[in-house]
Amino acid sequence: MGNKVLTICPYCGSGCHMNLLVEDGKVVGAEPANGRTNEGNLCLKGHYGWDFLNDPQILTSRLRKPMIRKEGVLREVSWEEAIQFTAQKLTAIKEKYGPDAIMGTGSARGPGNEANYVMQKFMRAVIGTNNIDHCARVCHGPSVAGLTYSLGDGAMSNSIPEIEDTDLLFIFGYNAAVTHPIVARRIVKAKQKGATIIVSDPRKTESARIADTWLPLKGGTNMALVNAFGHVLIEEELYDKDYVSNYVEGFADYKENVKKYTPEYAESITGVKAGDIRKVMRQYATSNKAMILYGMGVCQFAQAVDVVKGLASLALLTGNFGRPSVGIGPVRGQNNVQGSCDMGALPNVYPGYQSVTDSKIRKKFEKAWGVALPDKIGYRLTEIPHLVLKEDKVKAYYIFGEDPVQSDPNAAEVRETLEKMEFVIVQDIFMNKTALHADVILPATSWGEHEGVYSSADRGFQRIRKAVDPPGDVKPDWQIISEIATAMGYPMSYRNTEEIWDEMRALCPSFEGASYKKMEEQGGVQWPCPTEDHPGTPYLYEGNRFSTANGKGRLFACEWRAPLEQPDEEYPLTLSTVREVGHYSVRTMTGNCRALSQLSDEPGNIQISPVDASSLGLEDGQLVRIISRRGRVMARAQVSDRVKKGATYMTYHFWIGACNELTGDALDPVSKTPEYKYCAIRLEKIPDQLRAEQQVREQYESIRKQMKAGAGQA
Amino acid sequence: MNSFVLADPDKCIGCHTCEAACVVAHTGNRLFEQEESEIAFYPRLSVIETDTVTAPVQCRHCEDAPCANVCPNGSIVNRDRSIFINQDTCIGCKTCMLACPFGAITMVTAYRDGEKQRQPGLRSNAAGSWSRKERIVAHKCDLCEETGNGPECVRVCPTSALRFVDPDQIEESIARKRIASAQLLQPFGDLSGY
Amino acid sequence: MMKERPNSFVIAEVGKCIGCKACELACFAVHNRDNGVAAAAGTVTMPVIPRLQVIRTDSFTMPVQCRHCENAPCAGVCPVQAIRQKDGVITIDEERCIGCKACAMICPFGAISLDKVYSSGEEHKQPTLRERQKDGLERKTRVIAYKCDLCKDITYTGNEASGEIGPAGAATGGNGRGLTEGGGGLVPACVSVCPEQALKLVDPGLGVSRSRTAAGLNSLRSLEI
Amino acid sequence: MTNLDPIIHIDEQLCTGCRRCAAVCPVDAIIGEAGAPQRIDAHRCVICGQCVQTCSAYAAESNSSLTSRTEKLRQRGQLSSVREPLFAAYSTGHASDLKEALADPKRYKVVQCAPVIRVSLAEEFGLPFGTLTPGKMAAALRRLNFDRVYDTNFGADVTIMEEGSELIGRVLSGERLPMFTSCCPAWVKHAETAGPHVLEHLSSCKSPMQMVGALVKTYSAELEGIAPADILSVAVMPCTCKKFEAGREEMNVDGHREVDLVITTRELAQLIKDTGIDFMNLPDEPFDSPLGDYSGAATIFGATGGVMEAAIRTGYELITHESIPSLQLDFIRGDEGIRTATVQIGDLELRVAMVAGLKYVSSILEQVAAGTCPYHFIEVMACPEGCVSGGGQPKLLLETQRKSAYQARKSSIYRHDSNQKVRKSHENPAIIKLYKDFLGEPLGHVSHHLLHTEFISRSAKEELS
Repeated sequence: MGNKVLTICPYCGSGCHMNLLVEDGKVVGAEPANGRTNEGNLCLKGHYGWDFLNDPQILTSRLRKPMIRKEGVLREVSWEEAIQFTAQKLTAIKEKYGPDAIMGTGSARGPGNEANYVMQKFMRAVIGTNNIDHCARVCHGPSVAGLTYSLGDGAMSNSIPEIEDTDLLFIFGYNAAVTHPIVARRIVKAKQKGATIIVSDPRKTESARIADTWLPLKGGTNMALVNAFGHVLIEEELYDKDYVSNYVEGFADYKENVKKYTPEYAESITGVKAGDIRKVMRQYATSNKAMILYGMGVCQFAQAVDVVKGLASLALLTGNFGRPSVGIGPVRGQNNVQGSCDMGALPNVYPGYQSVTDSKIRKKFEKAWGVALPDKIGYRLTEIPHLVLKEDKVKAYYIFGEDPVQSDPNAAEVRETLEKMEFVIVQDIFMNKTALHADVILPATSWGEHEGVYSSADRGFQRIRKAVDPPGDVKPDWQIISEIATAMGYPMSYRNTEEIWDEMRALCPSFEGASYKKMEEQGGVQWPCPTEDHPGTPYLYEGNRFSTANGKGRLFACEWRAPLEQPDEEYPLTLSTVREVGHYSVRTMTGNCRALSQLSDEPGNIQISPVDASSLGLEDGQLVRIISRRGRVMARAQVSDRVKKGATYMTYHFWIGACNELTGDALDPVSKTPEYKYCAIRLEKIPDQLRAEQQVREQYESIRKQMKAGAGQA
Repeated sequence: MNSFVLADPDKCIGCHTCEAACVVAHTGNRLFEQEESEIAFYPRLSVIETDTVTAPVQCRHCEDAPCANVCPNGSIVNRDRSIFINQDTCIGCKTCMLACPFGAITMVTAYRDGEKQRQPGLRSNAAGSWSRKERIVAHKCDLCEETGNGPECVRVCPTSALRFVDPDQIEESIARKRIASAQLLQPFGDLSGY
Repeated sequence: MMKERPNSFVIAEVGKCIGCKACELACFAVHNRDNGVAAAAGTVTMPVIPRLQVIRTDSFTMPVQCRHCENAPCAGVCPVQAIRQKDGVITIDEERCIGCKACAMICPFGAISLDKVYSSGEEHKQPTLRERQKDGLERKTRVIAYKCDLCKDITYTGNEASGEIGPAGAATGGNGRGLTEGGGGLVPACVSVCPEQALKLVDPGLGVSRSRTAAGLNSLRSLEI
Repeated sequence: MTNLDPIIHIDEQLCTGCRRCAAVCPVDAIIGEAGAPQRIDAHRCVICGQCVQTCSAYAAESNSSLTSRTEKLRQRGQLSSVREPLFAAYSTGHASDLKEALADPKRYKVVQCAPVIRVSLAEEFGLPFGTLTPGKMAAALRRLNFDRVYDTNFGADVTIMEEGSELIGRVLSGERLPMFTSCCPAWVKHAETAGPHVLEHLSSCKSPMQMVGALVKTYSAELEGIAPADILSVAVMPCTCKKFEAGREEMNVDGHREVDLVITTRELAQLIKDTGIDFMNLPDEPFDSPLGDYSGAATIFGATGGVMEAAIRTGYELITHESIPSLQLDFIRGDEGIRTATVQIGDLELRVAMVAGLKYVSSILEQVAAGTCPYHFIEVMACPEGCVSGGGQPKLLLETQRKSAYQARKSSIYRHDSNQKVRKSHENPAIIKLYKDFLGEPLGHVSHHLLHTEFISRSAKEELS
């Protein structure tokens, strides 16, 4: 008979509790459980997204054996050989070029916090570099940088359940209906409970549709709008003067910087009506409880950190901190991107956001780990192509649970980078595009096959549990990394994830009280949780004490900068990359779920306005060619009333309609996050649709073959 | 009167969970055991986005069903408080699909016991060579009658945007409103002066 | 990944049809190029055999034609498998048809009719079957089932080109298609000639009655029970 | 031929009442309820035959309740060998009469063909639109037993000489301007019916067909030494109204009908088929002289603006005594309902207008009545693109091909013009000879007697009295 295993959904930062239904050692279904954030609800990914565990090989295939590239071909080897080979190669490269020639990633997805802790420890203690980063760099990197500057903590100041009880919800560049349906549920509930909803987004998202005011700004003009908001708060004296004088610093500079951004001036840049700018700020400032939620529409621009700081400034000016249902929420996209940040899979901080340049902290870690640690901030993920291709500084890449060829901008450049490297390690559960360039493939256990902890977007540590045994000859991520470390002369001998977790807790003051036991009892623990008897913290900055050095919130404004690549005659449309509700990340998981792939499959869509569609003679559902300065792909035209003329949108999950063949590599100067939300493209109508459909089928078939062969299952 | 499922566009977030749930409810766990190419994935409701509305659209089980009235061979009937398409006798003429004012009917390949049904007579060259053509039949919401659990779409919707409307509820609601309006009229008393 | 698309078909909007029979004539014209039927009526040497029939009742008039049923009953009863689905069209193979009338009887729309076969504009006689006529036994003309084929195999556009011909010149046939340019792409002749745009080619593959669905949706907002 | 027959008919058995004919009728002469059989108001009807061209209500072979096909053909004056479908709207045929007359060995049978027959006849045999077959047509007519194959084009050249001179006279004197062309009989009938006040503005010239008819029974009769009474004068026309024109009381010369029989393009094709002539494989043969010799200017009479262009080619040179700079007057060509142009001829700024389609003429009639009409010379053709689109032309099975058919016929006409050695009427040697030997000078005494006419007011009131 079957049993139920309580765990956390692996598909977004909402952190939904769910039961996996197991029969005869196989997952056969899922049902919602009563979690703090989801209250017995799941979206379609939660309901039907477990299917990949049974390896249906729809898009790609499960990795089942370690492999080493021999004479150009990946060949199955024993674990012993794979570990020894990897250790020797890394040792050799470290000796020849120095530890900074090696780059490693964390994984914001299935592995969990413990594996990320072990990974960053491996890079720092065993390799001897801070070159560890992960996909937060390409999503909420600017939030971590910006909010740490403004408030001290780079996470949601509030909690998901608080959303429904706010009086005013200000949603900026965040499409919850697609990225976090279970958060969208709270937004719908807030609306039902009478909250005012304001949405700033170039596209009419679901939130915009139900909003009281929708501000359809032009893509790439966020900073001008946010500055104008600040301008209105000050000009109309809507800001909380007492709050600002007691808890906030930098007002004089801020006032000076936003002076120029009158609503009328902002209207000329953003296209948002000056009257609306004034109206929404009056509403925002006069609401008792006002909450800001934002997403990739803020972060995936070359001017992103500035905007994050600007948004935080609005909440600071109006005193919206230190209470429930206020504050600012960067809702983290991937299920454990909060966790991999928490665990220090970042080049500048140890676990618990402790700076690598702070010698006191470094000493603590050196003592705990028994080695000297580097004091220099490591490379960021998005700098790697440049460092490899232009500066020739990085030689080896340990890619753990990521697929940069699919997920990072300018895929052609990423492929070139990987080809040039001396040694590429891919540790994953599925064969993927990046693994085609690997020298070693280390197959790992999946969500559902191992224990651990995920961090939800609102800082909630929650336990994931093993439901079934993994197929083939695979190992948990932390175990693989430990074995390589041991082989390189740094013994790691954890017996289970709880041992790792407890080692981590002891080193991180704000996580110290979040034991497995407490998670078990409470269902989860929201950090900060400094002591064993502390229940965790639903919202940050109680008493308006910020986590900055002097405890004050810091205001910030600066000049708006236009996106780097502007449309022109040759490439007249702009492209922004977005997500699709039924798919997740690079689609290795959801693309291998029968129901999800049936709902939406290759080659993916490009959303386009009816005006642009008719001027190109495109019909809804037709295949179309999309071309940028960097590449060309084919996708299906999706004509939508909700898209403005001149703008297009593609979801980044698809392998044939791979939008990152098109996107540019312009980066935010601080966070180094790429400008996914803005590049110039053109569309070409394909006259012979039947042939194009045939090409799509053939391409899909060849991807499947390639992935199957790569996974050693040809 | 017939029952039906109705969506509240103010709550719908367009997540398509109902579509997947519809298929799973009608195919059972066989869906998760099949080869991808064999899967009959035909949701009986479809999430539509317009400029102002997002909501799944499904059969309203009309009392004077236009689909049934144009069916040339009586394959659509009112049965147990719902409009039912007899897929065994449907000839696939597509007229009901055109007649439905909601766009709630689609044409899909007919399956029996997980196998595509093939026609005894009609051959088609769609697959590149002449072969027995699949049966293609009209398809729409059946209120999950066979499962006995009520509509699955209503059960899974994470924002409770879908509702199962029982005609008795409409009657009750109308009765309630009548009583309420009667009560409102009471204070007027004598209207002869107007 | 990709489902089989239902067949396209032509259907009339009853309120628009004025009963002019231009559709019947166009249908006949484009299907009988081999019988010498060119652009001018004067080139016709045979009765008009249309594949759709304009019906007139007291209250309305409209053409009736094949719906290209997915599970075509006509094909099911054909004893010689002359009715097949070819490239998304239910087609009658005129060579195979033996004129048994079963398809015409089972079609619920009355979209199939039996008529004589012509070749090069003259009645096509059977090799051996004879029938008694007033001048005695004569070879019987072939009779087969006709119905709409969505103009799929038509490859002659009629008298498009102009030019002079030599003293013993022969016609230079055009090489376009029977499907003519309509509002958005190629459509059958009946659709393109209808002066009232009463006929439509319904393509259930792309966005089935999407606008309708959307229209139905908009009424949802005001529905509160 | 008499004018008792209204020529255009609608067969009540066949008419479905779709009223597409009413939509193309330029004079609102078709009366009836939608869905019920229509009838024609013969008084208003200008016999242009556009309804015949557009009608798609055909007699279904399967309908046993109809009068038999044989009987219908007989009623319609059509040959019993005609195999094409019968439509509700039709024009009375004269092919049967002609077939009978051609068999009469005693008569001297002369035929003339309008300019556009040669660019459309081939369509009746399945050839592409606009295929040019003057040689085959002449050959076919000879095999039909005609003794002389003449050409209406010759009459067109004469018309230019007469009408051009008339125009110059009127422009110089400033009398009765604007002057309208009078070669289109449907326009003439319309003017007589709807605008008697413009009749004095019409050129007094007979149409080219009637001019050739008059010359056949006089000039040609003299040359051939045949008594006019023994001559059968036949015209092949793209036009159903020419049957009416030929039957007009005044169209006689010394008691002899100028044109005894008119058949349409379609009827000629039917006659050729009836006789078993293999049209496609006929050799090219010339027309007979002298009434078969023509200039390029004459050929373009078949397209709207053609008469104007031909008149300007000649008028320019008659007035300025200089050679016209270009023979291709593109500013005259086109297919809009009303086109206007100003032509500089020496010191004269000639303002002209071209009307294609009778429904466009009413605004001009109003201007004339108000005395505000700014033009000197106005060409009016009742049919949408001139004679190429005439009611007796090959009938198209597909409405969608109409535009390209007209276009092809027109470009074929213009091509035929540009291939002619002589492209101006006054340079046609046969014309020069005609005036030298027979007519004397344009508008002279003989011309007046043979080539000019008067018009009759047919306004409703007078009709009643």
